[in-house]
Amino acid sequence: MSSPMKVRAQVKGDYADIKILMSHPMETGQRKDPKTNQPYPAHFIQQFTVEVGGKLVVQSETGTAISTNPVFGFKVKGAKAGDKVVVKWQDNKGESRTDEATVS
Amino acid sequence: MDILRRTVLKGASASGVLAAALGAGLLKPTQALALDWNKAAFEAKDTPAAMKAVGAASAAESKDLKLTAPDIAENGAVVPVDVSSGIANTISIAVFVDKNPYPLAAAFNFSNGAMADVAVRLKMGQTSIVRAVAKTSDGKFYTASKEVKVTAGGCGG
Amino acid sequence: MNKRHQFSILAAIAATAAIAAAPAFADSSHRAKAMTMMKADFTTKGQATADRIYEDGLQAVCNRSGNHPPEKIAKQLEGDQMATVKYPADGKLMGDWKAGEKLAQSGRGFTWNDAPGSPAGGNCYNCHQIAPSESSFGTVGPSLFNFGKLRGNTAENQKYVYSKIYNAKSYNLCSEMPRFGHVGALGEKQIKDLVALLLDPESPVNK
Amino acid sequence: MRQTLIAATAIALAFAMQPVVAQDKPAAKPAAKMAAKKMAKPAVVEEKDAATLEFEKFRAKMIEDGNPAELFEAQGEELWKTKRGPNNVSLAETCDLGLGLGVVKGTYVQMPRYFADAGKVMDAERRIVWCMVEKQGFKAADLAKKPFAAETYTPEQTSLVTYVAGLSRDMKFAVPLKDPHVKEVYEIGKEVANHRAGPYDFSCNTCHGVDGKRIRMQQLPNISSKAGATTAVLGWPGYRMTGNRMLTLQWRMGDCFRQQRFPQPGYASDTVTSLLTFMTANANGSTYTGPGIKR
Repeated sequence: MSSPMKVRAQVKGDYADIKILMSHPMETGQRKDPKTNQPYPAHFIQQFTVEVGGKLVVQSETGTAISTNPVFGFKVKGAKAGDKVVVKWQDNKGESRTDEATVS
Repeated sequence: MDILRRTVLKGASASGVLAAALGAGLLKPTQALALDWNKAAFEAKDTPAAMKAVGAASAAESKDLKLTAPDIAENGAVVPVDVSSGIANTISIAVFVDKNPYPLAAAFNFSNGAMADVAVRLKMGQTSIVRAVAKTSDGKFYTASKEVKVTAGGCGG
Repeated sequence: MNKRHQFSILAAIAATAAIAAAPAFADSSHRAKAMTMMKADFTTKGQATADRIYEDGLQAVCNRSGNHPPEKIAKQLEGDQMATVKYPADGKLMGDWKAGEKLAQSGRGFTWNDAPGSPAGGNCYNCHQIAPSESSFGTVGPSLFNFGKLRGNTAENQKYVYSKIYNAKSYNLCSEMPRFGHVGALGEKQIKDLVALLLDPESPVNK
Repeated sequence: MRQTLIAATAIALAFAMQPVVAQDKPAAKPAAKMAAKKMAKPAVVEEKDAATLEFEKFRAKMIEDGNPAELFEAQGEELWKTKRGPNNVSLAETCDLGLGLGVVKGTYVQMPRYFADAGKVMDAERRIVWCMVEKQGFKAADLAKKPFAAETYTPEQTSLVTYVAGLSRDMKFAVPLKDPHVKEVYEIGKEVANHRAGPYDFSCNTCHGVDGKRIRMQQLPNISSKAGATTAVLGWPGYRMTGNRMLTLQWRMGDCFRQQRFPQPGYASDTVTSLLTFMTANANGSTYTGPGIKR
């Protein structure tokens, strides 16, 4: 199964800096296995959302050009220490994952 | 999603509606992701077609849309790109790599205090223009771009 | 193996023995321990056989002199190395610079994950600036940009470049540059192509 | 034979004196050589600096924004604290990393060090593997079978090293060189770095023995200097962008030997430990910045 994400959220002045590390192969479907010459099947995150304090702040759709083990950074105004950050992703195989962190 | 001319949920066109629904506990977490991935945009083979598929066929160059990326990427598999919009009421940002087989890399919608400022890491097969497109709440599109060189590597690290 | 080459190895082995016994080398015990350790720790993988960690005569001399053997000895041994250079039978030293450029780009060859017998690359850009179109070049060796333009495409220079690539140690005993021809990494045609890359007036190196 | 003896004697005698500086001896005229240098040198230096600075700047940014290595740190922490192996014990309760049982913080920057229970100088990864074998009961041969990460596989010891290393972030390297065991291994490591052999006559020092050189665009740290050794050991264990793998210094040493056209060094062997002792001790006093990101 998928490994946990790592979510960091820190108040910096009037906004919270949110960094998200996801554990995912982000396979493009174009790379070939050198042994069989067959392409590795595409396997990549297509969508994710970020909620802070119960409110949706970012929605995203992603393609195969996002690097393996994706890293994203966002800034959210009005978020305060203690707010819960929830990140969810879903990939093209229908797998999904949800992880949480707290704004510090 | 706005920039992808998508609705997050059937019948709920604005992200605020979704947020409200989530806040009210009407949706299970997985449902928030139950939208269609914009296949047409992500499988478009050149940037004009991909931009068209996200509804951004005509976008004006803007200095207030800042795209930060290395002049030379140390590794094309991981190219850090920041996009930050100083254009008022920016609600969405999309990122394209012109020379990738599928140029559209990602699109983001911002709401509830999220600033139009995103950091991503991209795969680039070769030296190419990296392009950002921003959409404002009144439906206008702006663009900024930068060339990133992708070079042959050495042995170490 | 020709006589002179044989001589150089013998000389080096004898020299090695003499040095090992010389008290002037205070760190020889660490060196000896390092050798014993490496012999125990390295194993064959792919074409990289375990015996590769043993020195040949030239390596032994360079290793024991901090790469600075006494000049007189260096000269003599350089002469032995020069004698290993085999020039093409047809006397032509210039090949195809385009093939040379391709070869210069490749850093493959002789590692444990290169297929045994697969052609080795020239490894040139790893260490040298060459054609201006390639901006990703190393600086371990000197820049070779405009090499032919500055030095001239003379018969003498063709011979110099050919022999330098064939066996760099014939000019500088403990040079960092491999002995590409001598160890069989590059064949006659390939070295000719590299000579052309550096000296052909049509090569981008000299534009 | 007479000639052989003369040569040998001459070398032996000369070695007792000051070494003669070997000069490059080009066949071309010196004037032409100087012209060539004038043409090309400034451009080389300038470009190297620009590219290197650019890489460093964006690497620093990537570490700041989020290094995928952190994903492996988290996995390593769980492995460290969980009872595992045939003996069903955790490393947290059984593995002494040199500062006492239960202490992880600050241990990475003080290895390699001498471990009396093993009678060996060991680097961090070797020590962890030793503990997995001796304390948890895993089989050494199993751990050495696939010791380095592939694209879809990360060995447990890799995540463990990454976790241990993360807990020495912002601390200074302090390999205990005063310990005669460590000093001895350091001196041996210095000789390993010097040893030229193989089809290309390469040693570690061919690429890493002087300052300011580059292979392609990659800067080559001089591992004999403090600054160079620091560059060489910083950022390990590292998340390699090529192949998206978490890799350790054990892997790095092996891959250097591969490119040196050497045979394969044993995993967690004395040879690798000696080199790591030499390099890390040369970096003593510099601050370790934690698991890094690599090309």
